[in-house]
Amino acid sequence: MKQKGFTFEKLKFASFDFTCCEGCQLQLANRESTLPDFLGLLDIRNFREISSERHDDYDIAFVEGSISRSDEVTRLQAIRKQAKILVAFGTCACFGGVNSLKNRFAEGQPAAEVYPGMQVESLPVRKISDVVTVDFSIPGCPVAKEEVERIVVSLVTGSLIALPKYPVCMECKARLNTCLFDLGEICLGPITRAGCDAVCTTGKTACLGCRGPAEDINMPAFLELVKERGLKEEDLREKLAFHNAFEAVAANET
Amino acid sequence: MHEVRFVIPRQEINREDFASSAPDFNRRSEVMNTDRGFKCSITNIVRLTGQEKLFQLRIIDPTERSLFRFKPGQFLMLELPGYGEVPISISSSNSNHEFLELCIRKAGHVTTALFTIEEGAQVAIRGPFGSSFPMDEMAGSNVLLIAGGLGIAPLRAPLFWINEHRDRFGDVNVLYGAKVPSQLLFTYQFDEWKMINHINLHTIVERAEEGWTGRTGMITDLFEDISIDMKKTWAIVCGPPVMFKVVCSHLDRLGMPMNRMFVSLERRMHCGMGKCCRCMVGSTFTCVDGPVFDYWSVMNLKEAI
Amino acid sequence: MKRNLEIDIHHLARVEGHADITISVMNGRLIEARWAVVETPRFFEVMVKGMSAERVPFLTSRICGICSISHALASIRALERAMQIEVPPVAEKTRLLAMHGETLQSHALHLFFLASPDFAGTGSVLPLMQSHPDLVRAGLQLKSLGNEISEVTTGRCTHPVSLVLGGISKAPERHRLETLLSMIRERKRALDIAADFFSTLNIPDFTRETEFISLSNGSSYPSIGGNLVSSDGVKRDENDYLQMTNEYAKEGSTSKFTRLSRHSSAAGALARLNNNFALLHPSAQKTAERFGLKPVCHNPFMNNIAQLVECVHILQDAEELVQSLMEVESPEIRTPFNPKAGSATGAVEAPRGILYHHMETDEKGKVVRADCIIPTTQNNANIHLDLHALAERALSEGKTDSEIQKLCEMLVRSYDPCISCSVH
Amino acid sequence: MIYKVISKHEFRKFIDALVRSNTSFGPRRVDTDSNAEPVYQFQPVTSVEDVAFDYSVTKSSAKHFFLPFREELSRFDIRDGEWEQKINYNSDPVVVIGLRACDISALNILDDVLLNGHFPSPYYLARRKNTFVIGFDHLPMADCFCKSMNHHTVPTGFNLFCSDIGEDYYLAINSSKAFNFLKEFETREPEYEDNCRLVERRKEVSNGFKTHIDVTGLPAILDIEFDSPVWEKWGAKCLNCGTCAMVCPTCYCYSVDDSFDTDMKGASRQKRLYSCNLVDFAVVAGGHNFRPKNGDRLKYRYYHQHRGFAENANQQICVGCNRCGRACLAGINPKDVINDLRMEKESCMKCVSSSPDKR
Ligand SMILES: Cc1cc2nc3c(=O)[nH]c(=O)nc-3n(C[C@H](O)[C@H](O)[C@H](O)COP(=O)(O)OP(=O)(O)OC[C@H]3O[C@@H](n4cnc5c(N)ncnc54)[C@H](O)[C@@H]3O)c2cc1C
Ligand code: SF4
Ligand code: SF4
Ligand code: SF4
Repeated sequence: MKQKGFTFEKLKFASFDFTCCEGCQLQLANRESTLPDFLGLLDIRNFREISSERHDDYDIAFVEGSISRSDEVTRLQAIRKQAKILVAFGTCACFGGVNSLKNRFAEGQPAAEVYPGMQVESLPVRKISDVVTVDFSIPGCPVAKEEVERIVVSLVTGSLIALPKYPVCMECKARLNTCLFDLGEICLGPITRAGCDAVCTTGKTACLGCRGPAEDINMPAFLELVKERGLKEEDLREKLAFHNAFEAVAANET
Repeated sequence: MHEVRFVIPRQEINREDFASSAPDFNRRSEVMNTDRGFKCSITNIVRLTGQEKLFQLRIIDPTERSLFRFKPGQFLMLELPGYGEVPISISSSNSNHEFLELCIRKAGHVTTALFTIEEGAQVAIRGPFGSSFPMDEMAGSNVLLIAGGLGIAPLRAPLFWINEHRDRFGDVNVLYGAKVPSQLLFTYQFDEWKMINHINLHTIVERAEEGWTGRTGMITDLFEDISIDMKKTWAIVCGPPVMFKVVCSHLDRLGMPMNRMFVSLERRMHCGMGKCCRCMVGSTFTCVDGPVFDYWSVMNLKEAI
Repeated sequence: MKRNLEIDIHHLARVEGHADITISVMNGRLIEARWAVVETPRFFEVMVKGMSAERVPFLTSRICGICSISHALASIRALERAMQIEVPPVAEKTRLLAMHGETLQSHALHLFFLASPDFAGTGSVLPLMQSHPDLVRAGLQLKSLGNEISEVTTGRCTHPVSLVLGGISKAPERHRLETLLSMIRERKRALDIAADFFSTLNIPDFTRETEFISLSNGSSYPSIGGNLVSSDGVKRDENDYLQMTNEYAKEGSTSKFTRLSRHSSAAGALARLNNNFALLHPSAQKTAERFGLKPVCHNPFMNNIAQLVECVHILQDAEELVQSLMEVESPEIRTPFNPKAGSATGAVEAPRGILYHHMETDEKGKVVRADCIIPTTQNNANIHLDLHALAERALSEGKTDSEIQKLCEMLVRSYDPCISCSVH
Repeated sequence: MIYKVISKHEFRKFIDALVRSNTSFGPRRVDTDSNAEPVYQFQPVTSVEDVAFDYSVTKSSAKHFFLPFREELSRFDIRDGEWEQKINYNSDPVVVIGLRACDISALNILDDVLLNGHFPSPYYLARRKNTFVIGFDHLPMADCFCKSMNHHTVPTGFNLFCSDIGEDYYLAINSSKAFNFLKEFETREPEYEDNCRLVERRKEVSNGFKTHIDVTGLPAILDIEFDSPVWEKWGAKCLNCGTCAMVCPTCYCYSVDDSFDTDMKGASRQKRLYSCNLVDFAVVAGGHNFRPKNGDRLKYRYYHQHRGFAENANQQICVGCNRCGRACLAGINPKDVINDLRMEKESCMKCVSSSPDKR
């Protein structure tokens, strides 16, 4: 991909998954209309989901899922050693995701309940950056393929990548949705980072904050407005905890 | 029940639509072209420091090249297709109709990409935009040019102008400060300015490095070195906001009238045409009303400094 | 010459999730042939505890990135039955269409991207893009149609946003239904291309008799809810899922096992087809006949073809569903409900087979107990036994080591196992 | 301007013919909110049945027909590093039905800003020229304050404006296209009685306003109150979500980003409507934020709306539709903010700072 004055190289790409549903990796194969072009940007060195060929000379690793077993820690550390750029891919990787809901229970209790009498290892769920350094995060449950495409293109072209800093409401308004607060629901749109094109609120369900907090959010004002409207605090707590993405913010508030 | 007689015909827009407000866009009366860039080829790239490079551009189309004129102090929007557009001051002489020079610091998205391109790459420019330094009004007086860091970039155009019309000016003092000596730009031109153009150049750095024999301190320290008649002198000050605020109030104390001090403001910009509103300072557009303002106006702009 | 052979496949490629295959032969005797699920468990059944019912489908859909719609709908069905919520007909239809979208997407992904490289002798689909561009295009077209159906009906193709308790939160938009209709009609061509390609392939001729379990409602090809039936003649009510599965766990595998009348049983496209052949659309039956696929077929490799046949059926049925959804005027889409205590099972036919969610709520509508039994769990024991039989036969036929390895991989892939699902 | 009277029945036939023959948008009921009030938006309409003639106000303005939320400014076709810039200024005709007087005033203001400045915007012009605007008068909602901004009536800027005079509409026809289309339908010259009914209707509208804001001298007050504590007070509530600017009929600030196509054979420069309330509105390379605080950014929006910028002769550009106030989740609205500011101005700073609502 040599151009006058520019040199672009395919990304030596690898994709790995840990504790997750693999939905984010699946997105890599979605948006079929541009899929061949998208794959054309990648030199796939290791991607178990779609290829049985495996090489360990990748530069960039997309890591999906959260960490909940000791063998995963070892695998992740090996990936970090090899990869020049390690991307936390998806909400599980960025924040722990829904898997973190398990952490509400005493360590060992879930395993004892589901596999009575068996030895099943399961550590408290951690996000990738709790274990190794992350160079870039692509949040979303699942990730938005359009955004992923843009980010991959910018990795190839060497332009710096950035996620939107503003909240989901911007995109929600652009889609002319009726605000869910007007319908009497709590929506995390005002505090959640945009970039998903407000897909949930457009489907008329509340944003659950899978993309994590937007930049510099006004949490006190948000909590205040939920209270003022007489909406259920319990509902709010359940939503904030859903993807574990507001953990850091909540810790600051209290 | 689709009926042809009720179909609204499509209307194209044309030049006449804008006849009532013939825009002054680099003498191109065709407003339709304000979004179209002049295609340029990068003819030379000089690395100045670790952070700055000087790009030499040549407008490819000869007609466009001959049409392009600018005034010292104006800027243009530099487009790198696929990456984005950034406002950059023109850093070369406005009598040079062959090439343009842009001194660019690697700062973010687009500028980082600019640092990876090689000679021969094609970019585009829109503009020139914005206000300029009142070179004609300054003629006949002394001039004080004060630059901090990258502020020397927009100062180069007026300096070229002064050098090319040297007999019209009295004393010309250039005060130039940087953090460390290795960040001083255009050092290779210093001798030329001093010897040939009889410019009094004073440099200062905040922190000395090995081999530096010059002064260290703040830029305002340099005022101790010079004696100027504040009543007969015009000043142009470019640099980070903190710097020009300090310098201008210093000049004010020394008795220079505020409307003879000029500064170039920097704000985020996306269009260059007073439409995106990103560069607003109070209720003034940096891109059309500025970037060059006299200090009196800046004092009156809310949130300027 | 007595043969020795060790096949050890760590993290089998082109399947969803992590599994290993081990084949070991000593002195010409098969010592071990097994597959092991090594996926990390996530404990969804525990996570949902204490969660309000309306939020549950959003959580359970995250069990799996491929069959998220099935999981959402299984939970929704369980909870709606537990709290006796009636669902408006438009919502029922939309959900059914959503299931079709998911199955089409999943089948297309499996057939064209995961399985077909085996038949073409490549490591992935990427070389096929050059060698079989038409086939890959057809696959992409079918997969994108599946995704589009899911998007129109549920707002997004992975992790649905508008499937909610009581119905759907947003009706499919009319203009999108219109495009969908023309897409469906136009993409039937892609199915012909696929059928032509698959008819040239050598499907391994291997049979091992087993019991096939699926849903059945007697009037239409199964999708959401119905009776539980088996090819051995068992028939039970949806709520009696425990008797149908007899789930048990074994050390060393985070995926559990099920059994009914025999040591193992099978679920999935082939099971559905075996139990409901007469309810397939005639054109789908024709496709099946073209491949000599008749009930009851005991060749696990034919699951690939059964998926293809289902795609034909789905396109026909989806076309009718879209048309009928377009005729609806200002529809009632969601029934409001009051939380109450109750318990029930929701069974749906996920792309890989029958999926059970059992939910118990308290009077505030919070989940107090949940149980999920996943298709791959139900196939788990069957895959083991098949692997053993297949390896044994391949050995006796004198196949080379790499041939055996490939056959075993292909067998596991034919089940289209969904491992992150099975270890939920 | 030509005036006609048309029966409501005949008018529906006219609208039906128009919307069936053109891409059209009109107010439609999209939801019922939790107070059982209907929610309206401008949505595609394909027959007169789709149009909610009795609508109150749309949640979002009609701005996006002229300034889309996202719009491609140019395309670059790239081959071997050579590129060609392509710009498409043209746009397809659309009919937009149901704009209010204040909505049309907003368009007139945008005309002023985007067409009469130094650099007229061809993108906007193309859309403006190709949009057939049909306006309707209406009785104000309790929180409308367009009368205070003097935008409750509008003299120009539409193709057709309809005033509801009972059985009939009193039409103000402002374009030859509208005039020609209407020839096909039964209309009549306004009679004395129609004029009376129109005057009555206007009175009714004008007297219907319950919200009044004193905006006299507001530009000067805004200048003086640049450092007022009012900004901090309201800024503390602001969520930085940009909702106000998105629904506003006159907010037009934007952002531009370039991106390569996935096939790397092209690139696109796109504009996206932005909001001055967003955190990075005034962030420059290196991370410096010229407006780091919520209050700074909120103030800036009021500055733009109520002080005005040089390009439109420092006129206020708010038309008083109160869409921002209605949409703001934090309950920030022009009336309260401006009244607060006036208080601040018209009473002693010290006492106000310690007054009860200062917390
Ligand atoms: C009138 C004027 C003259 C300038 N002259 C020069 C010069 O001669 N040399 C030089 O190196 N720099 C100059 N700058 C600053 C230069 O424009 C920024 O460094 C540049 O825009 C950074 O862009 P980026 O894409 O690399 O950074 P990012 O931080 O990635 O910025 C993204 C976008 O934000 C906008 N933006 C960000 N920072 C600025 C900024 N400081 N000013 C305006 N827009 C910004 C641009 O549209 C940019 O594309 C000038 C700025 C102005 C306003
Ligand atoms: S629905 Fe949610 S995202 Fe949309 S405007 Fe309301 S709060 Fe914001
Ligand atoms: S709307 Fe919220 S929950 Fe939905 S994808 Fe966007 S950020 Fe995630
Ligand atoms: S009231 Fe608000 S939304 Fe309406 S014009 Fe004024 S600022 Fe814009």
